[in-house]
Amino acid sequence: MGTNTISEPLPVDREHALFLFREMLRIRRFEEKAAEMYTLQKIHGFLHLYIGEEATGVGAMQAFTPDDAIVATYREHGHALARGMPASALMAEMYGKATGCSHGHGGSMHFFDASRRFYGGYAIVGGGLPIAVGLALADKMQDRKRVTACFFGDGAVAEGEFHESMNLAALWKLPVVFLCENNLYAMGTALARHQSQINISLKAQSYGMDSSSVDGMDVLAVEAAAKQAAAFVRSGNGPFLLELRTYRFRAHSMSDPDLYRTKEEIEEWKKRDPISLFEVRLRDWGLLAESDVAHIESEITAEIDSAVRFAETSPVEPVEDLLKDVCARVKP
Amino acid sequence: MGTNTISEPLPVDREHALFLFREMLRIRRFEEKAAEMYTLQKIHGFLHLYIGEEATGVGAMQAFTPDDAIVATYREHGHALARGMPASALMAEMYGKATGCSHGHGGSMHFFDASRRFYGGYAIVGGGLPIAVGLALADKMQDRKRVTACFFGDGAVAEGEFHESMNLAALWKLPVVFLCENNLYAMGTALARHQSQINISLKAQSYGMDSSSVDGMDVLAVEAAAKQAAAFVRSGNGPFLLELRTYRFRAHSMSDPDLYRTKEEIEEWKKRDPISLFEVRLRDWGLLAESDVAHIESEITAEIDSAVRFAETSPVEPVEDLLKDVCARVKP
Amino acid sequence: MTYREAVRAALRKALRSDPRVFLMGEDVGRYGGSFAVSHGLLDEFGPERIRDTPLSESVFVGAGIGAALGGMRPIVEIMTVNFSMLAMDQILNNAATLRHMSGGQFGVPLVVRIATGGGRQMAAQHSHSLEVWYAHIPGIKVLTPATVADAYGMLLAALQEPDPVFIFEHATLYPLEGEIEETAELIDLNRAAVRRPGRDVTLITYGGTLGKTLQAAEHLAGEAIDAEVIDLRSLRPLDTSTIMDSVAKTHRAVIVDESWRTGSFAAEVSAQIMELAFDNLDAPVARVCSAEVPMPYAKHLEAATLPQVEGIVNAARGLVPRHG
Amino acid sequence: MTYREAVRAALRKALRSDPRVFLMGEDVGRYGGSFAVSHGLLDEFGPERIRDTPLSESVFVGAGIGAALGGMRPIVEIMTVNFSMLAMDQILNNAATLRHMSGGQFGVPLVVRIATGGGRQMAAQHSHSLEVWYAHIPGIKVLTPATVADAYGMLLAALQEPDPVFIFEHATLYPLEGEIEETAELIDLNRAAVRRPGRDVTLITYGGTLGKTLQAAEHLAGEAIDAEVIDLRSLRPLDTSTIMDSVAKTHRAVIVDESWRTGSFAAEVSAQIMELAFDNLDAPVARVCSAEVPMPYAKHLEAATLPQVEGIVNAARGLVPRHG
Ligand SMILES: Cc1ncc(C[n+]2csc(CCOP(=O)(O)OP(=O)(O)O)c2C)c(N)n1
Ligand SMILES: Cc1ncc(C[n+]2csc(CCOP(=O)(O)OP(=O)(O)O)c2C)c(N)n1
Ligand SMILES: [Mg+2]
Ligand SMILES: [Mg+2]
Repeated sequence: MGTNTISEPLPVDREHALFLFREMLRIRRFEEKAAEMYTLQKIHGFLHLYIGEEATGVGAMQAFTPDDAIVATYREHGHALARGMPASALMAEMYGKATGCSHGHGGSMHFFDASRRFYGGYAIVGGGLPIAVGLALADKMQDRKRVTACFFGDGAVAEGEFHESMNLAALWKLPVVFLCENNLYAMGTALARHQSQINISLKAQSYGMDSSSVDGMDVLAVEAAAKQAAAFVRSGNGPFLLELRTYRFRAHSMSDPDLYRTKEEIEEWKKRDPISLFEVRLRDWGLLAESDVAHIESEITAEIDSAVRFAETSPVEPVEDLLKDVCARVKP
Repeated sequence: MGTNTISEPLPVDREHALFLFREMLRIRRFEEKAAEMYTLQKIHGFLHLYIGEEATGVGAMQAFTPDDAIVATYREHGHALARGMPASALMAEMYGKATGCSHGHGGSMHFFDASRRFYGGYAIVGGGLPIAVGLALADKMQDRKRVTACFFGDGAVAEGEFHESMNLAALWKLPVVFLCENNLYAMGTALARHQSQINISLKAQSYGMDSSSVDGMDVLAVEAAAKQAAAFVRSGNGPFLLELRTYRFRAHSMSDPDLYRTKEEIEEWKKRDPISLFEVRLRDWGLLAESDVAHIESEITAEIDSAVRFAETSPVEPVEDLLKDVCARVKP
Repeated sequence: MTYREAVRAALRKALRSDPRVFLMGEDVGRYGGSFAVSHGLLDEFGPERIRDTPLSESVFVGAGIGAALGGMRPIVEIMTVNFSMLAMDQILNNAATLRHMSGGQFGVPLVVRIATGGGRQMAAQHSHSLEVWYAHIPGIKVLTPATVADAYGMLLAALQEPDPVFIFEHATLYPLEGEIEETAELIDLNRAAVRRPGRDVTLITYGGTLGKTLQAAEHLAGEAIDAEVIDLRSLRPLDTSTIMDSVAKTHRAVIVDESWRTGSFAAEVSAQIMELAFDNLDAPVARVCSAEVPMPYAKHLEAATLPQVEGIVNAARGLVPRHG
Repeated sequence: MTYREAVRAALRKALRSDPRVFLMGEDVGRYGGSFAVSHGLLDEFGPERIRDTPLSESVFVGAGIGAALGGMRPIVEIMTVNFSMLAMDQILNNAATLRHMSGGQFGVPLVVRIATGGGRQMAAQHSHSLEVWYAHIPGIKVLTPATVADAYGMLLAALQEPDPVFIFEHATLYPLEGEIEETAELIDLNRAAVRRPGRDVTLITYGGTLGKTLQAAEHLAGEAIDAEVIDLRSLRPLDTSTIMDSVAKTHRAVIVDESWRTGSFAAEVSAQIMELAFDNLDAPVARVCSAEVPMPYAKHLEAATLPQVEGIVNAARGLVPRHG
């Protein structure tokens, strides 16, 4: 039994707590299935798993409304699911089917969903930041109160596009929440081998931008920090840089031999698995029973199995349509 | 008569003082002549004058030995002269003659001199910084004790290449002295309109790099600061960012209508003309007599007149040699 | 009115008629534009719609893409095509791919204006013609207005396109005098124009070399060689039928293109004539391009690098003797 | 030995024999190279000579240029040609211009290795073939090793060049098996190779499509069409004489090129055949290129985008009937 006593109120209500727990678990199970399907050669190309980082995407996404815009990277399964994109459309995309969220044109790295203002899936590291700046510029010029959430990794911080985007967003006070998912590695290159200054949130100073860092393994802490950042940006103070400190449990991609870090290091971090950590706290607080977990697991299994069935049985886009989406057919 | 009394030693000896004074004046007169020749259509293309900024180039150049490397921008007449390149070769270059320092291939923006390790003359803003980083990398890998001086403007600070270069130089502790000549404008865009954080030396923090700022109108202060920076870098501490605060008295280039700043602002700054300021102090200190100035002026006039004669009478490169320097003719 | 004024007039008209339109780039505002194209627009439309950017080609082009995704109608100005290399990632990997990559869910109605070309002694970092690289990219349109009327009309038409349009303004054209047509309907971006009809040889060009090509045609007329001059106007899409109709008539063609010869757009046109009009050819298609050298500063060297009237005349002459 | 091992063997040999040589790029060290090309080199040569860089394409390519100016012999690896867009400024405006711009005072002995091409379902930001853009640039050399022997020999020869050399390694070739020749003298970088002699039609290609082209030739042989296959090997400089000699014999040619059709390198080759061998042609030169679409992810769509054996065979067949 834990430190909390009846006297102190819990930091989260049961419904929301179970929701966050379920969201993280959905992502975990979805990606485990994706990895399985990759080894079965149902999925090809690059597959970058988010396993271990679920708390950052799930926690952060709570700060954004359906009106807000999301810009992500090639490691975006978690963001897409947390944004509400159906698992079936994502699985079908990775199968290269016409029913995929990008009609099979993008695959794992390029998820899109106009109806949810999910602007993609950018696989040129740093390439999504200028897009986010532009989306925010459009909102500002049209006096919309919405914000743009821009996710990127620690490796992207070294790119010139990070610097140019931070400066322009701050200079023009644009409503962008920059969310750096610092998992300590850019592929095989450790943070200290690609950043001369490893404190990423400190870099906001160069742009007169506000920033903060948070434990990316604690979903409640991430949610709180992201809501603060989003509120700051929403009320017209300009952009904000939030560093989410996390860790990637799996290899960079399915083709990564993972030679650059020790098993011990990975095991150490797994002790801070965001899902287990949260599960323990919820049990601690008496918000989660054994039966709840079993129930959630079975619902998720059902959802993912049907996503796989959907992907398996969906048609592919006819080859005749190869050039259909290169340019618009009719002017808008 | 000034604040100094015989009791206190002067900060500079007469010979060196006259040298610095002469160097600044040479640049001023050289550029006045270049502007004249431009209006006479002897010189074409872009011509960017350094007038007003002479103390930064002259002061900074004192910190570097012939073994060190220099990387500059399209506004490099002052740096080239201060580095010891003959006025005749520079004037001939602007005339497009074969005797020019770049054989007439480069013009005003692209001065080069291998014998003085003057690596150019880069006209893509920010484009010289990666080159400087590479020169320093070569020195470090070959255990040479020399450093690379990299001059650039405040506008370059917004470019991604600045960010990438600062990070890599600091990460690998490379011997680069980054010299930012902050003249408060990038063409017609004032510092506060292109930088969200206008304190440029502060930006070094993002890279864990040491930095400082100095009054770029005070040649002795610049010299001292540059020598400090160079010594720091030379002794293996990695790169250093030195911000030189100055002002451009002339338009950005000969084709600039100069609509973006007031005459008053310019006049205010002209009161801090680095050459007059220094002249007053030297007289003050009793290091400079009326006759010295007249003598120096006449020597400079003679040098520049002969540079013009040289340029006028020099041959152009034969058209048959057009492709001669595209690739090396023989392997080294 | 000059070419410069025509572009400005089109900008002004677009800014007045569509609140979504704005202009963004280096020194487009207070400075008045490095080629004075946007002079005066800041006063009329204010800093929200005439945006001076920092020196950050990648982000201001990328922000143009994002703003277009967000419902605006951005016009981005890149001072010189050499600088556009710094934005090439955003152009190739984002602007051109987003519609297809998203399965048609997103479009990027962005217009980018880029000054291009040599002839002003700007040397090796300010003088090239890289239109052919842009024309290689599926998903975008590439326009090369060579007349005052096109400078005006193409910009307005480009602003109605649902996909990214890149407009190349050859820097030597800005002082060019001409007329614009104030018509309600938009001009057709997909058609090349026959600028001079002729029977003996087809001279095909675009952008900055149209003037030299027309001069060459006049000169050839003096030698009783009747040259037809085609201005491609758009490199992507390319109007092949106008080219092939002309070649079917003249049976010979010279392509004049300021870009370096190897991998020039002239090569593409030559290859297409080969593929579509081989049996109509009485002589091999010739190319007049720039010499393969980074642009030299010296006037005589730059002149020797660029296509010139004499070279065009000689190339045409070289084909015609084979005739009849 | 595989193509991957051949590149590694050349790297190892160069690193052992020349202290000025070093390798720099993203994840070339601890990760072992994104295509495992440099696997093991960090252990043998250490982090000073096998340098993992931050994600900063512009500065690590620019630093390669600077290090070359400073007396080193850098080999820079760019993971994928699409990423090289981020370094295009350094490549076009600095690497290619410095020798000429400086009046011949400076040279840039830099080697850049770039993985290129499609066929692995990497979609629209990892799969293109932009060799033609590089081949357009004066002042550099552009190599496209298509065999294991060339993967080895060309890298070693490139390291003796006084100017920048860009080597494009098609990512599908890394597992290719073959032999390398351990010769003292360097291989000739300026000659194309006839990979299969033939009389009826010349199939011209380079890089990743050599294999498909040879398969097509075998297939054509079954139809009694004797195809000659030319591997260009170097796109800049281009060995036109080998091409023209072959066309003089076969009188017809098909160019196979994985890049997008418009502005492809195939267009340049076609234009040159037009200019240098027009009278030898019995049929228009044909091109087999990639469809003009950002590379789709789905296997069947990617296959439909890329040149395939069947398309090459059809193109060749289309020319030969005209014969005799
Ligand atoms: C411009 C660019 N360079 C290199 C790559 C290859 N690459 C893909 S992901 C990656 C590491 C990115 O690390 P980080 O930004 O920390 O994101 P993470 O993968 O850790 O989530 C690299 C080098 C790329 N996709 N784009
Ligand atoms: C990449 C790039 N973008 C734009 C330009 C056009 N341009 C030339 S100089 C300049 C301003 C540079 O300002 P700064 O770096 O402060 O140097 P200064 O001219 O003040 O010495 C601009 C915008 C260029 N040469 N390169
Ligand atoms: Mg990371
Ligand atoms: Mg400045």
